[in-house]
Amino acid sequence: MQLDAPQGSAVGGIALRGPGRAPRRRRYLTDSPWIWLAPLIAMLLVFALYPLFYNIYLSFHEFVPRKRGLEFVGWENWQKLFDDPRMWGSLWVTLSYTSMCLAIEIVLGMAIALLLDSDDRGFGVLRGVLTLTLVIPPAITGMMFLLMEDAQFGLIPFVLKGIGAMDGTGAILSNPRLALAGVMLADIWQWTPFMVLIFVAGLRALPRDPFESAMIDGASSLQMFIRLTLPMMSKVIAIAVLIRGIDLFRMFDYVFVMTSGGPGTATYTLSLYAWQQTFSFIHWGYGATISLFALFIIVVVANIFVYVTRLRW
Amino acid sequence: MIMTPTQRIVRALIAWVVVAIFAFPIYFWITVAFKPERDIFALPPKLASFDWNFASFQEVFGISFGFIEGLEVLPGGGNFYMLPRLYDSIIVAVFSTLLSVVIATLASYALSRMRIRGQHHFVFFVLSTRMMPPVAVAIPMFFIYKNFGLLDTYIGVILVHALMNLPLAVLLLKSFFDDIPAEIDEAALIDGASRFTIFRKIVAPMAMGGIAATAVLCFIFSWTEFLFVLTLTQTSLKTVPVVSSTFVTSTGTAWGNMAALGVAAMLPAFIFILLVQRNLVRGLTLGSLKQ
Amino acid sequence: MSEVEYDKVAKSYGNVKVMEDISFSIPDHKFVVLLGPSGCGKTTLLRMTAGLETITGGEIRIGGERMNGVHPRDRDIAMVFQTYALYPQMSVFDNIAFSMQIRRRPKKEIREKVEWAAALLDLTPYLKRKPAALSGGQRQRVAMGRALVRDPQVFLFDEPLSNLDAKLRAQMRYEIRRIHDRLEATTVYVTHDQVEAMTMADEIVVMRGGEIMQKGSPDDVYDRPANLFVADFIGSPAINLLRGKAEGAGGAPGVRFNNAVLPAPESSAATGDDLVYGVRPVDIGIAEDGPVKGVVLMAETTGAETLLHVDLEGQELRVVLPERRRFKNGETVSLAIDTANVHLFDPGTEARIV
Amino acid sequence: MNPVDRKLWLANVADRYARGKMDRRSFLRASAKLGLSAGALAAGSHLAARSGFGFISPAQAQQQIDWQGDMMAWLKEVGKPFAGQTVRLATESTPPSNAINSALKPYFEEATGIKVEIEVLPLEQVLQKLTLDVASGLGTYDLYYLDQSWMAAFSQDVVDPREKYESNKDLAMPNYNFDDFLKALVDGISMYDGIMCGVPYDIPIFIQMYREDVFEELGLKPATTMAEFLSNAQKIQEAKGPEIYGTTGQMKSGHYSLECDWTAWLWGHGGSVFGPDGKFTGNDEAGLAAMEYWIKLKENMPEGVTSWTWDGQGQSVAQGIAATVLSWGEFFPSWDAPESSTVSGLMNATVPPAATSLRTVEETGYGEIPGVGHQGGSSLAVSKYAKSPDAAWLFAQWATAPETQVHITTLGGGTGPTRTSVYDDPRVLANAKRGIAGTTRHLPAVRETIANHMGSEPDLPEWAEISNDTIPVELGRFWAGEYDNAKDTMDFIKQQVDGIIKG
Repeated sequence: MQLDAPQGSAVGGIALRGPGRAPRRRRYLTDSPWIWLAPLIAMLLVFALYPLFYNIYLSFHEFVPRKRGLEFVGWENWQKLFDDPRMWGSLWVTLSYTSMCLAIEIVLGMAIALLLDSDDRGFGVLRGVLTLTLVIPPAITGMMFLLMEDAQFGLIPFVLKGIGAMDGTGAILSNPRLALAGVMLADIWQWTPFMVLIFVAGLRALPRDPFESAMIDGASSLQMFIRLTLPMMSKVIAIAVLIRGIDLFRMFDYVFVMTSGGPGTATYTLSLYAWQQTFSFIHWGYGATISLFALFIIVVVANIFVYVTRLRW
Repeated sequence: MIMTPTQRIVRALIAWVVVAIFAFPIYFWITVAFKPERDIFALPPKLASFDWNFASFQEVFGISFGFIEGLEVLPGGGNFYMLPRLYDSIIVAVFSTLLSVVIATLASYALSRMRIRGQHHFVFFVLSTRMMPPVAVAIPMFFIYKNFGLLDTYIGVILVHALMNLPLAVLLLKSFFDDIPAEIDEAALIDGASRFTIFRKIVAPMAMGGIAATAVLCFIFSWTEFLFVLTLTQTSLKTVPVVSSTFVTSTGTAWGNMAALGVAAMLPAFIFILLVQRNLVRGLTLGSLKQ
Repeated sequence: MSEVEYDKVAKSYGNVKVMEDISFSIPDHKFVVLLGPSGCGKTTLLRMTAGLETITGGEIRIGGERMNGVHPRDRDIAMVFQTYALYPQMSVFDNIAFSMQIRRRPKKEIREKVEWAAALLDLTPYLKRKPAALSGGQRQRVAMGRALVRDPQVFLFDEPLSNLDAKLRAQMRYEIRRIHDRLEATTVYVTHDQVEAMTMADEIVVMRGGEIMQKGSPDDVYDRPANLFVADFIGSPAINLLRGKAEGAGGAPGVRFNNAVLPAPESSAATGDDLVYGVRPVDIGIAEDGPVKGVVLMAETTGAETLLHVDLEGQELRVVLPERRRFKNGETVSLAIDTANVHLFDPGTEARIV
Repeated sequence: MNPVDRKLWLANVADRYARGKMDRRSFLRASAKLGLSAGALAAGSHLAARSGFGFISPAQAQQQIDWQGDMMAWLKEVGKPFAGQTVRLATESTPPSNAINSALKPYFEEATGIKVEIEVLPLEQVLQKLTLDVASGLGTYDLYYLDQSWMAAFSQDVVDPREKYESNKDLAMPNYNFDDFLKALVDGISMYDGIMCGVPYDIPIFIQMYREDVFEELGLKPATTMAEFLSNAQKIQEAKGPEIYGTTGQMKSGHYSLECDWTAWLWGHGGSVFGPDGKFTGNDEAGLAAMEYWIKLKENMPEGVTSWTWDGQGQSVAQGIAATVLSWGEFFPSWDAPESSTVSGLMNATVPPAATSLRTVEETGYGEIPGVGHQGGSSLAVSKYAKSPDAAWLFAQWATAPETQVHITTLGGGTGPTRTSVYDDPRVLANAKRGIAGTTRHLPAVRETIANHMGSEPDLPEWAEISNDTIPVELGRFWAGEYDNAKDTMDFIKQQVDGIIKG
């Protein structure tokens, strides 16, 4: 081993402080994060807070076609909101849609994730194929399922009628009892793979040791799943529920394309209702009020959820 | 889990069947793209026994698949000529992804490494910007864009898509940075690197996998977004989801063309996914296993 | 000059005080080990020295200059982390060269310097590899190399050997000390392993709960532990600490444990005072007719030595014999104790009386 | 150049042309260099035969169009000052818009140097775009495509074309001739409150269309009365069902199309949407008789009918599962197109069956005109906020000029011309062949229906909401079985509609 430093400038070491020059002092440890956050905050201010305040402003005004302008209406829109059976109906549809889709996508996603969580040959390909559903725009997915669920020409009623699982009419999207399920089908098809991806990733990251020792202890697969997998995955599941839940609650594309909210109001969601009030009926103030109400509900629910599940960032 | 060979085969079989069920609608959609118009509504549905043809694709992309049918190249034109729209989609998705990943990487590095009062609340606030119904964002954006001349521009759509993806990107990337031990930063700090050098030379390269996964998700969400593009664009650009409604005409829907566009539009996004599939799976745990 | 001085240093997180009023200094060129169990504040102190934690009170001076608030890179220090904190995406060469690259040193100088460090640490064949392709010991040496090329006034080590196996650890102890001797920098080394402390240090600072228990040379802390904690912490196998009462003050001083009386050095303790009697296992011998009898509980031989667990009036006594001998369990042995090496402690203050 | 290179080069040229970066002439010249004429491109393509739903094939788009008269020369002359300006239009994907966008637009652009950007969207999205444009006074669109049901809502935001025509004689197209527009149309789709809100642009209208082969086999005649229409449907259903249904519909809940079907039956039974007092009257005796009739009729429709808009309805006929239908005449050419239809050459068209009784305009409200031939016409209006109003006005005149309408009609999208002279044009008449995509053999029925059977919806600002939401949503609930009977439904609609109008 050679202990002598090479000759030359380096021997004296890197000159850090010249003699007599006071070291620079800086608040490096309490580095201000704000420079780093500035672009994000700027974006959020312009694109999130401004729309929020604008909507609050709108909710106290209404567009008057005659004047081609806004008119102050006070609390009228909010009054109308709480008295509007269509709005409450939409809220109910939105909540049932969100909760049912969420439940099915979680359970199905977990089941498929367990199925696909394998290093055997071919499983990588299967996981890859499954992600294909994600790259199709929901607007096109909606059209696709509209075609497949058509009572007359659709593949799905054709098959269901063929195997006797459905009565002769074959109507899905025009049947008030089935329409929401028909829309959900598209959502579930498209987004279950998203859940599968998240869960597979979560499963892959689980430590092996607890499972091995549980196996030695003689636990059954089901016991291991309930006692080990689920608790260890709880954080992943919570985040998946949160992110997916938010998107489900705002869902617009499928109903817009597939049912226009029908039959009747069976598939009217809050997003669609807000859209219609805003663009079809030119009630901007009321549309904004509905949007704010929807935002309020989802923020409250999400907050409770985060509190209950103790999610922390 | 230790499985017998039989169990493995059964499992593989079930897995293939399940994936096939999910893949089937895509196959169906592909057949629609290749069917003659007439056969799309045929009963019983024709799933394989029809004349495969490229007519829908030729109309949508204005090219002849002449090498197959001995035809000349067709000039583009017509309502259903969608090649420029695919190009618009790619521009918007790529640049909005870049923008949101850059902004979110900076922000989430700070959130991961620096002490911020009420950090949890700040992150929740960031997330809550994703909770706004899109229509509630679209109208105010329309007026801002009108004032700043961003209406109907690439920049405008790119900005709003970047915004839409920021909450998810920040959440994801923060978890990746949290996974990287802070000692690495400290070592570099002592080595004399500035915060930004540490970020650029050390930590960001280490989080590359996570950044790629985030990019894929941003790309997908931008690729498939509908309402913002619908509201904020006019004639100079349109992305695939919005332009697909062009096929809904007053005399019926051009299903074949729509399917052709849908199938073609799957490819760029799918290629993007395949390139980073490994990272995607790792990335999607959202770092949530680390407490 | 590169002495490190701690002057009434305090640290608190919010309302939680983790240390207060820490004052000592580390002379130029010395190898000082901060020793203590985890949570004793030694790592926090080291990180404050490096500038990775803010100092909430007092000041730290390096080479006479106040360091509070000075950026780590301006402190003329280098640090080796427990986890090594190597940059995984960079080659060994780049890891070592990073600090110089940032300072934009000439390419030639960087190369010479890295090659010098690599030769010093036997890393020359691995310069092109990524950290992931190295063994634990090699990684540790890369971390050392990264510190070496800085030519710092002060080296800081944060438990650098704790992730290595025993054999490698012994080797690296020697290497680190050798490098220190050659480079003559001041070294502050944090560990919880008293063997490392004893073998490497010029001075040991023993800490507990954010307080300094004793500061002195290895011999000092071994031979003259300031209190029960230091006595217990230093030495392996650990010192025997027995509770008893003083007896026979003046004539033949001893400490009584039920029926047995062990010889003790003279002290100010009055008969009947509670005492803690400390004697290291190596300072007890087996005599044919020693004054004290005990029953062998178990004997472990490690080849060159034999470790006996002896029951003495209900208390367990560890005895190390510098030879290989067989004992039967239950056999009665007589013990000889050299009173010169016996320490007595006040059980109340835990301070050493003798 | 080897063949592969040549193709690549051509594709590149074609692409530039399609993006408007190359004018038509340069494109043709570039193609000719390769020994290809545009005609050869078209002729060599099997696509020429393909012209289905609302769409002009690129091949047809490349056929040389022969502009008769001196309109194009005039355009070239007056267009000079506006060269370089851009005219923007958001429109529903209707036959004339598609024909202009894919085939005719380049000629206008070349003649005038004015760039035309057309945004083609589904109907409800056009409404959204216009709403924002009007509310913001932005003027991003120079031209508005106005569906007749929005007339009242936008009447203040458009320029009266007659005034425009008179005010600037330099820009007034010679022989534009406002009187050539079908009189009924001008009243029905362009007039609101004495203002002309644009020029009649397109006229989809309900006519009676039926399967000749089925009618012949069963010895049926096209219906002349409501009762006959029902009995025809019943007979076909009985004989041919369920392979072939008696009739079909566009009855998707919450969609405008459902409202269109409803008004046809309502008016056909002597009912009207509003009374002279401006109150909803769909729940009166005539209204309920219409519902009763409609219920019976629906028994002879395919099951999917309540989830179909015009697309599903059109498909059901194209697939040969419905033998007679009262619906948009613009379907007809697509049903005759062999590529997209299984009933090519088998269909025929005639006027709608006569109403049992008809209310007069005086007996209704808001300018509603009862008539079985429900029209869904639209007009082209110059926006008050337009950035290039004069260029837009030139385009609007050109797009609705007789010569242009002839080309639109013969290109084969299925449009209904809005001018008398176009119906009589020899080139249009020459296309009245059986079993081709661009057939015009249904046009006599269309013309006759416009003249004698046309029904027009009321014009009031709230109509967009009422016709797109209130009525189709409640009717949707009715067909979904959520109401006990038609009377409850209509009573509820009345309550809603009157509430909306009152504010």
